[in-house]
Amino acid sequence: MIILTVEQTKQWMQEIQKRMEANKEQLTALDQAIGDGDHGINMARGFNEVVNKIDDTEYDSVADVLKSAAMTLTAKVGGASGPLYGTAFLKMSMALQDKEVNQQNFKEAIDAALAGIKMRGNAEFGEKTMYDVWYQVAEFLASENVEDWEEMIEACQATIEDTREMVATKGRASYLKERTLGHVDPGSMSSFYIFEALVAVIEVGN
Amino acid sequence: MIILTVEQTKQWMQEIQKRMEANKEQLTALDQAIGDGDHGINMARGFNEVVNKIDDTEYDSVADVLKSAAMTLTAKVGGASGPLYGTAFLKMSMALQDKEVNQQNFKEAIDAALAGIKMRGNAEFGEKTMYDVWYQVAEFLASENVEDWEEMIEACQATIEDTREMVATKGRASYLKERTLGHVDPGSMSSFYIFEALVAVIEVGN
Amino acid sequence: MKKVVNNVDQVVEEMLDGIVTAHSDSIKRIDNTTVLVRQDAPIKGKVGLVSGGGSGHEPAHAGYIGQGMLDAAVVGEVFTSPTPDQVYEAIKAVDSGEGVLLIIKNYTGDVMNFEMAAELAEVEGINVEKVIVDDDVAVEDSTFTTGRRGIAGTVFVHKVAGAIAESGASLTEVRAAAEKVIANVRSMGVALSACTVPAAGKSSFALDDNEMEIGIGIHGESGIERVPLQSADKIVERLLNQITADIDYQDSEVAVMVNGMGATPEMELYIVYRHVAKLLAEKGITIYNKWVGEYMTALEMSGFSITLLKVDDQLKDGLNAISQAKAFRV
Amino acid sequence: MKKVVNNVDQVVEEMLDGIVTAHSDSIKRIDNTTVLVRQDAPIKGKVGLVSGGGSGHEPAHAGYIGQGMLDAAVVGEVFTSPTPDQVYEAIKAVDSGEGVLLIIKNYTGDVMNFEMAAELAEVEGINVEKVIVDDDVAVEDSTFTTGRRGIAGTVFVHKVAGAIAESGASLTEVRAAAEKVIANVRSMGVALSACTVPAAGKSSFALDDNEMEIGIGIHGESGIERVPLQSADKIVERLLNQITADIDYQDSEVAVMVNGMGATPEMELYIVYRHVAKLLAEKGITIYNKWVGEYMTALEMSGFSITLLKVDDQLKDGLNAISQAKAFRV
Ligand SMILES: Nc1ncnc2c1ncn2[C@@H]1O[C@H](COP(=O)(O)OP(=O)(O)O)[C@@H](O)[C@H]1O
Ligand SMILES: Nc1ncnc2c1ncn2[C@@H]1O[C@H](COP(=O)(O)OP(=O)(O)O)[C@@H](O)[C@H]1O
Ligand SMILES: [Mg+2]
Ligand SMILES: [Mg+2]
Ligand SMILES: [Mg+2]
Ligand SMILES: [Mg+2]
Repeated sequence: MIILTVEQTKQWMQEIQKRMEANKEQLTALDQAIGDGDHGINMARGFNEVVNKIDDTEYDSVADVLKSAAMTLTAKVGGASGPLYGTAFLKMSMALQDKEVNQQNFKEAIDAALAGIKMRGNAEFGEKTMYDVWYQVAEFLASENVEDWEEMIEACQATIEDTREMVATKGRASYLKERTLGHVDPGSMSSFYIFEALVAVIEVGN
Repeated sequence: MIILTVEQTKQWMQEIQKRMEANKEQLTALDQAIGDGDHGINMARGFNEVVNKIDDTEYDSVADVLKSAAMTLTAKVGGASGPLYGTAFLKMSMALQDKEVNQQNFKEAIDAALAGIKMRGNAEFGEKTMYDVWYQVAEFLASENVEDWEEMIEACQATIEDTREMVATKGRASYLKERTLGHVDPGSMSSFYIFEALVAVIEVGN
Repeated sequence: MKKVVNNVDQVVEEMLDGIVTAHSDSIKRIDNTTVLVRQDAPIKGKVGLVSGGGSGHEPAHAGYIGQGMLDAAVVGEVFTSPTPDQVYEAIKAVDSGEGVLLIIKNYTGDVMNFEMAAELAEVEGINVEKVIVDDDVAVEDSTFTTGRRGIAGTVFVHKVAGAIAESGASLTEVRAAAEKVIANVRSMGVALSACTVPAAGKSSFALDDNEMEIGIGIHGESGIERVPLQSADKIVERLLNQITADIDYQDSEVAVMVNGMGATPEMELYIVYRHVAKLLAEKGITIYNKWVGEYMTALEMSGFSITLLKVDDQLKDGLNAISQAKAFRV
Repeated sequence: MKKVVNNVDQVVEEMLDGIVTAHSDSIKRIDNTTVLVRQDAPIKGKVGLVSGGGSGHEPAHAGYIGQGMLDAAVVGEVFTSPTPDQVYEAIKAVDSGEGVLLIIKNYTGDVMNFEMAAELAEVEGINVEKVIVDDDVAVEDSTFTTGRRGIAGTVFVHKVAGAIAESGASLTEVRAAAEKVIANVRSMGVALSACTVPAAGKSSFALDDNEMEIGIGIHGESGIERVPLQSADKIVERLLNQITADIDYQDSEVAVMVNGMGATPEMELYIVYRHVAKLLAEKGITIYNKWVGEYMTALEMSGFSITLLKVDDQLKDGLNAISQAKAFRV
């Protein structure tokens, strides 16, 4: 079964954009606590550009939409999150090349994105980065509950809370060491919005 | 009758110093309102130096003490008030050269100081400067009430209050024009302390 | 008040110590004074140039000492004119027999203290002339009042007079060049926040988040008017209109200075310069040369000033001449 | 937040516009990019030098463009590394065929974006090398973490690599010189107050009147430790001890930089320098040369950093070589 069409992929981007814009201040505040206070600004700018780009463009495949998003994020976000999200969406696009998006293919695309984030950022699970949330999503897609996407959202939410208890060892937050305790990782939070947006548009269960 | 001895002149300087030190913050606050916020600092620094200087020195005459004070103020205060007070005390010293300090000679000394301030600063009565207070003192010494020095203090106090209602037209405060209304002139206030200190040590009435 | 200091009463002393330690190759301090002079002063055959004022305006004035600019800077307490004896020491140290020009900013205190020093020097037979810079158009020019303040435009006076002096001109010629700059330079500033004199411990005034002071001087004082905060472009328009209303810049060439007051990021100074350039072009005024940075500050005040100097060939040459002053390398 | 701006989303664009308007004689902007390059780039026979990062660090990095220093500065959003395509444009614009060196400060974002650009350039057959500056001793150096940050010491890398490149050296030689600076330069900073990213509208952290952040970076972040405010001398001691504990400076000569973070008056920087000089003398370390001023800022943050570069003959020559960069004239 196709779970994501070209149209839904475009909607996914729009749903992400809405969430980034709505939560811009929250993400920036999280980044002010343990980073440099630009994450919300970066995400809103990036996904606004993505939506501008894809709104005006005709696409033949989901892979093409994702590639367009990847290029735009890479070129418009900057910072740490720009290359990381750019790479994640690019790897998804590459994995879905010439394929329809069914459950299995989507799982492989997320695995590819996860590997891409790791390749670029060199982070492991539990280092208090966005990697944690993508890892959680990949885990979920490999599990048996894969029909109940609400459960994935809950797992992501739990992961975000887990980052609160972690000491950052990658990215800008790592300079603060123990002082990062008690703060949610901003990149994990923005990744959460990406998957929350996904669940809002994806065809599941049936 | 001698109204001011060498010893009393030294005490006068000490009494001034005490008042400037005690009211340093008040004078600075007044200068912050309509100037650049250094008047209390300037006055305290200047009279501390005067006291240091005269404590260590033997003087033959009141004129010599005043000259010492004048030189020290000129060399240690700076700003507008340094040259003005330096000139005032220097002119007093010159007027008292080879004279004992009786009522008449003291009056002439104050007249000379007043003329000196005017010569340096070019101010008229009513321009919201220290000139106003010195003018008031000269007026008092020319009057009939000259036995009752408390009255002089009251007249000075009234003048200080009058400066509150004036628009400054000389010195740094003049840049603020109407915004100087409602604020006492800092230099008038410090001049008041100079004369309050004088009354505390001078031999009057009898 | 948060400052990187040891003792609020020693800030000037320790700053001078730091400057002299850092720049002993080019600057020396006259013993027991607050006077900094060129290492090679007095320079034979050259008119000596002395400027100065209270401290807190750094890089003014010590930053302008060097070949092609000042011979000496007299440093007072924070925002307090230096005393006559100090200025006198500076005059003596830089006089090579050709005479000395005092560059004074028009503040009652500066004028009185420098004039008293000039009197002392004349008694000693030193030929002293003075010029009084009053470039601030925020303040009304009137013979009944103190007149205009001297602010950032003073730096152009240092530069041009310094160049002319370096060329071997006479005291009269140097003075005339300085007067020409003064006649053709106008400035105006704005503050977004005040600053704190170390020994005072608290700032002179407080501005709300949506307020600014228009027409400020360089001593942390309030300006002539407190108005709602506006966009960079609107502020620039306001300042520039008042400046260009004052003398006729039409069809002329100008040197521009956008001067930060201490805490304004360079980013914002360039946003200001951008609009200055645009408005001048609209007014038919040509920018001959420009300086964007911190040249005449008020401690950590946030805000800026704009200065326009109308230039002719002599002033252009003066601006272009070599300067080794560390805050104004040309 | 009080800033001299028009639109918080346009600050970088308008700043670039201002810089290019002001310095069109020496700097040009590549159309539709945020890349500033030397007016005469690419320079035949010379290795190209590209640096950059987020904006908000002015005069870094555009102020270091010029003969003897950088060929290009790539400008990101405030405190946000520029994107790969922008860095790639810079590489293309400055490559004369001799190859290009990227000078990168060690931040995850900077490293990733510059590396992606290098990959793009390599595909096009441009010879690209990179060095990563990590001078900040406040941060632990470990292969398991992100490692040390690059802060003000980067300016010395620009200077020396720039001088070597100007001399006609090969990419390998220029890179080796840059690596030598990196191996010998250490820095550490302190903040007395935070700064505000324009688009964020409020500052990243708040410090009480009696607090400071030790070990800050240059992006307005908190430091490694919040401690009670101390005297200038004590702060200097703390920073200098941590720096000199890191590599052996004993009996060596150093270049010193006392760098203001944006809002600290020059007066205070000289008070700092004074004590730096005293402590170094006590430690038997000789000051070869020094820079006191604003070189690598964090908008209007108040505070400073100290940098020590241990110099040998090659590095001395590199520091002494002519530079026309407007923020680092030698
Ligand atoms: N090495 C890394 N691997 C994975 N994610 C990372 C890494 N470094 C940083 N991140 C993520 O990036 C987020 C910060 O993004 P952003 O604020 O946009 O960039 P910057 O740190 O350059 O300002 C962090 O919250 C974290 O989730
Ligand atoms: N032209 C003048 N004539 C007389 N008094 C003056 C004149 N200008 C200033 N003053 C006095 O000096 C005082 C300010 O002194 P101070 O703050 O020490 O100097 P500055 O204004 O240089 O900072 C004013 O309050 C005023 O009384
Ligand atoms: Mg960030
Ligand atoms: Mg005052
Ligand atoms: Mg003063
Ligand atoms: Mg960032």
